Amino acid sequence: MKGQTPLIEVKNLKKYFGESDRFFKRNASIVKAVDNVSFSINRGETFGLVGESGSGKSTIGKSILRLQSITDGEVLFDGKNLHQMSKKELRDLRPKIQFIFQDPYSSLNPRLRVGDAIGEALLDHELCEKHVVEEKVKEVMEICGLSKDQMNRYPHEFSGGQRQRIGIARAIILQPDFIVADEPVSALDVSIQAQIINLFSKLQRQKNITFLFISHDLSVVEHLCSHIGVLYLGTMMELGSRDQLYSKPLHPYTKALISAVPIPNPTLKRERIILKGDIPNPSKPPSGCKFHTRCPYAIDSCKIEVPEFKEVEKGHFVACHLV
Amino acid sequence: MKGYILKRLFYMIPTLFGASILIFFLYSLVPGNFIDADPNLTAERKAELYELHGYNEPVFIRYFIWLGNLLKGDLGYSLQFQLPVGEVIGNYIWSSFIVALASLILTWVIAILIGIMSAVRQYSLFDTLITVVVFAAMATPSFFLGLIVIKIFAVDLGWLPAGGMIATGSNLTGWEYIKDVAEHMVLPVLVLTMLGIGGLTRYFRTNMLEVIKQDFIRTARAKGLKERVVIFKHGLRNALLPAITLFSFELPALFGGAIITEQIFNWPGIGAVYMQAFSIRDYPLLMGFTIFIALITVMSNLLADIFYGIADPRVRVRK
Amino acid sequence: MTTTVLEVKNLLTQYHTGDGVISAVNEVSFSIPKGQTVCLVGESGCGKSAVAMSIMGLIDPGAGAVKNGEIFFNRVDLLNIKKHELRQLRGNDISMIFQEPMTSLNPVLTVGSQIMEPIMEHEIISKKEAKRRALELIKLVGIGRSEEIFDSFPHQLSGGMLQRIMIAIALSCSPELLIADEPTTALDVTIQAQILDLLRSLKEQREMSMLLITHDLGVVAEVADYVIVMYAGKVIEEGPVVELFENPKHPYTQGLLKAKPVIGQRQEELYTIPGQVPNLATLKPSCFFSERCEHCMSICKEETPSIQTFDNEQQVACWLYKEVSIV
Amino acid sequence: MENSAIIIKKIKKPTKTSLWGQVIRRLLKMKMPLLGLAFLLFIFMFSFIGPFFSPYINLGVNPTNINQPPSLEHWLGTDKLGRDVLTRLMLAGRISLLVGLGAMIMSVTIGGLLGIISGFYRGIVDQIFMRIADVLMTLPGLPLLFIMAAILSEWKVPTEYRIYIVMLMLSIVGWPGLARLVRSQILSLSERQFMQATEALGLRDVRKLFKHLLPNIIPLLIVSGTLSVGGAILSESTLSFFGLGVVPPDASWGNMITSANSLIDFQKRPWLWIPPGLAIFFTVISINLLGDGLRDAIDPNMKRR
Repeated sequence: MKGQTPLIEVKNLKKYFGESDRFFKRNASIVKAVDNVSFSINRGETFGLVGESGSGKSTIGKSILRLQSITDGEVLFDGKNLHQMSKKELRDLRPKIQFIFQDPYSSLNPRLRVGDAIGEALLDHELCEKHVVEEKVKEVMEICGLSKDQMNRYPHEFSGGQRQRIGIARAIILQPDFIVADEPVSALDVSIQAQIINLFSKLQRQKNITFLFISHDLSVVEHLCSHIGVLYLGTMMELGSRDQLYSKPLHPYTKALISAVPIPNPTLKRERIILKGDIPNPSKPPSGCKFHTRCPYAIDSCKIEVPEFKEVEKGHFVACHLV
Repeated sequence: MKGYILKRLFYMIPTLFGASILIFFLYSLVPGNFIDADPNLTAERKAELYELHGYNEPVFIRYFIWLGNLLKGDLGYSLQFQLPVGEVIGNYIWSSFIVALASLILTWVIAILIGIMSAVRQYSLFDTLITVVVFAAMATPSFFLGLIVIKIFAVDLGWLPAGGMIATGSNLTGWEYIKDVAEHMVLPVLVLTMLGIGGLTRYFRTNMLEVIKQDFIRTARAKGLKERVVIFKHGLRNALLPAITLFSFELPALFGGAIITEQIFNWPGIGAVYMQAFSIRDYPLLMGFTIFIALITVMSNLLADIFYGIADPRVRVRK
Repeated sequence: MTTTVLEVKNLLTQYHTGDGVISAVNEVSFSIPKGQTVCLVGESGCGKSAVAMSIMGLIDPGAGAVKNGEIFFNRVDLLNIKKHELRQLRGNDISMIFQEPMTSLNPVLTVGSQIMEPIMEHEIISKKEAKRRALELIKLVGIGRSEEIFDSFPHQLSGGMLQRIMIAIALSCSPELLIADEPTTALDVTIQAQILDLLRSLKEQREMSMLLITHDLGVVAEVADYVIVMYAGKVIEEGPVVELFENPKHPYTQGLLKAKPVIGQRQEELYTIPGQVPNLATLKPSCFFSERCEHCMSICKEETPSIQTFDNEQQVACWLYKEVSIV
Repeated sequence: MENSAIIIKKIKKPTKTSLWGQVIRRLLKMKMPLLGLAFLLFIFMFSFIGPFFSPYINLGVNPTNINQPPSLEHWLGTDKLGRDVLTRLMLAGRISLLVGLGAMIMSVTIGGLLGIISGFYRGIVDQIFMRIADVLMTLPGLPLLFIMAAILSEWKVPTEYRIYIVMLMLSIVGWPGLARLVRSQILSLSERQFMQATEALGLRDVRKLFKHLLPNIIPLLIVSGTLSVGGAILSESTLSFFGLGVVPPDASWGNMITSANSLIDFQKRPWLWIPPGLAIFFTVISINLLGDGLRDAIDPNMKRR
């Protein structure tokens, strides 16, 4: 399965936000939300994008599906460049690439019955006749753990967890090849979160869908994702398979991230790395390696030179001078 | 902040330009004018005046002449007063100004007080009462309120003069004059205040309710501060912040004069002059006056943003 | 037995909502020993924040009120003292920090002035002296450039820094009890580690008791000495942190511990607690967790189990343990 | 049966909850808006059906009993042409209410349409409409109305078309405010995640507009529309009072009050001008109460204007 071309290839993706005023050429402060990120996802894999606020993970997610324009770089879906194709071509491709949103209370139209919300894309893309849609909606609701009797209800009659299931049903009813899930469980309580995580695992197994799973919760990512990329201030710090990253993390930031996650075991004694200082202001990122201002092992060259994103072992990349 | 103001200034130009076009062509649509309306002018005299005021030029040319003068600060020449419009406005504006200023201060003081109080004591009897008063004030036709007030206070009770600025025929000076004008001012100011109080009170009440729900009010209480301090130091400051922009929107009304109230109380302000000019088709005055108000409106919008920028630290102090 | 700083007895706090009156805090009792950190843990809607707000007397009168019970703070019942007496305790002897640091400070006042406020309110002190104390507090909570921070506005600081300022404000009058309502939930994980570390060191230095409210069992394990688990307004289990994590008794606590993915201990399939939290307005006398409980028995559906104490101070409210121990 | 939970709660037969059903239920629970609604129903019946019950339906001029004070035959007395004031008040109500509703419908359609188009398509379309709206909002409202009224009276528009022109004038001054409101609502809706979802689903613009944006704009249109009727009635009455709106022989509440301009009527015959004034007052206050109630019933967290 490895030799095949990857389903998703992201090459030197850049996304800059900035108030570059055309009339009053002031020194517009440019924010490099995504700064030259590259990775690829093979068919059937679940790729995890981990990072704290301001790391650019959501921006990458939206840019890949062209829900946002990009400043530079390429996004290839099954070899086709998403940002070059015409609006018509993109629209026809939409059912193949879907998105699951974070906030259960804002991702559903409050004035549209749940059944219609799930089934409307099928109608709009004329993927099947009108009378068949209802059947498909019921079927996909069952898969997502919703009772089909609730088709005619409105979103405000559902709990957070149920709304997230509706969002998932809306995405998978189109039989997509690729789904970007942007922090799909972070707004939920632990018991509901576990239900949705299991639902994701079931979809991975039964539907063979390729996922890009975006989250700030390292334990959820470890559970669901086969490959993980660690982002900091728009730059990829480390990338590798689950075992490579969790059992032998190389980048100081990855190590700090993993050690910062509180473990529900009071007797566990482990050496904790507690980073100093705050996440820098994205419009004025530090020079050289962006992490050097908080890195406990930072040396002079970290301040000057941007570390190269090199493959230290098969499939395990890291951007750090000390490794 | 500076860039933002420059941008706003940049957008002001087309708006003002658009307003001048609209005003000029609207007035030009109205057939007949001051000269025709004057019966005792002979035919050639009228032709002469036409020539003098350039009435027989095509509309576009007349517009550019008018615009040219406008840019030179000349608002046109009032036929009725035989004075430049600017001067006419200058003479009458101050009597409108004092009434508008008095009612502005009164309206704002009362609106802030009862608006804040009814928000702090939400769901109380006081709050429901204020809501009813607010709805009533917003539903009263201004001219009708004027008539009712005159009927009760001037006619039936006879406490106050029914209209005008000074007792007819009196030429008092100094302190006497001021007392007389003040006496004449009471009813118009009362009417203007009653009209203005509704919307503003409701605005402050809604604002205050919004602010009271904020987290930092709860933090202030958690610090053990007196309720008075929590509401007035923390709450009020944030509730009044957006009101600054609202205050600058009052400027046009301050200078524009309350056309209706001045008419009802035949108060010799710029509003009454406007109505008079209207009935005798003194277009230069009408046009000059309307563009004058448009200019003030646009300026006040800009002032609103500048004041807001200064008042709100989140805008004044960059991250 | 160490003295207890706070003793809560049968606290009942009710809110009136769209579909009727709900008992957000339903006959809750617990106590906080001096110098200890007690963690109140539970999912959203279980009433843990309502407990904190009831203690501080900050329940919004328009939405609900404390209906019953007693809250003894150093042998004084907070529910029966006059309003201004309670107000003098707030921010002075009992202080509180909240979940959203970004919105918990007044945006139009400087950070420094907001730190000085409680000091000036509760102590007779000059402005100059209060400012010196404020600058000291800023250093105490681990922020450099204290002079610059003193004069800056909240929107100029990051979430982590703002939470440190909130802690500085809470500690300004050296309270005996600090209540922290989900203090790190809105923060990034590396910043959360800093804040938890700060709270732990401050607690040791100042012999201060703390009531920490959270939904994250990881945070509980890291900070707590004693744990209280709440569900649908009731305390269903409590005990010392080590015993509770090693040998959780109530099915809900067990479920929570198994449902949370833990780094380094990956399972193929997560255990899930089926269903969702019941609607508090339509609760009948029963064990509120019965609908979602694997070991549900008939009695669970009829009667609400009372708290039962075991020898090692662990307590649980569950019919499974009724006939076993006769304590 | 693997572990993903099926909802335990057994649902009775799948009832078709309707959003509007809930709105009405909430509205019926509110005292003040109901009071407003009740008065509005009364004033509509009074104006549109009342005249058929009055013996003076044909409003015949009756020189014999002019300026009679209120009496048993003429509950509100007669005016200087001997016409029954009560009947005239009813007929005037028709015109005032019609103008108010007409102006509202026009400004809601124009304002709503332009607001949606410029909010959804943005670009130059948005710039043009919003510049026009800016210009109209810069000009002082009343003078603008007066100018348009003056043009109207100069063109000798036949009186029966006059009220429709007044409606048009009021909507020309009214639509910019509404267009701005609708545009900002569309802009904020487009930021919401469910609109980004329509983008991700690749739905066509038509479906985005009519299935997603419009249903979420309707509440704003209803509330602003209701409140603008009150504003329109007030403006019409002001115009008519100055003889620039509805002119005799047509009667509107506004031009009935002009009788107060003569000193004797003003002092001695209040029954001529006070009732129409009160009619305007109570109608507009009811409209505002209903509009406010509608806002809370439809969308409790809608921003208060």
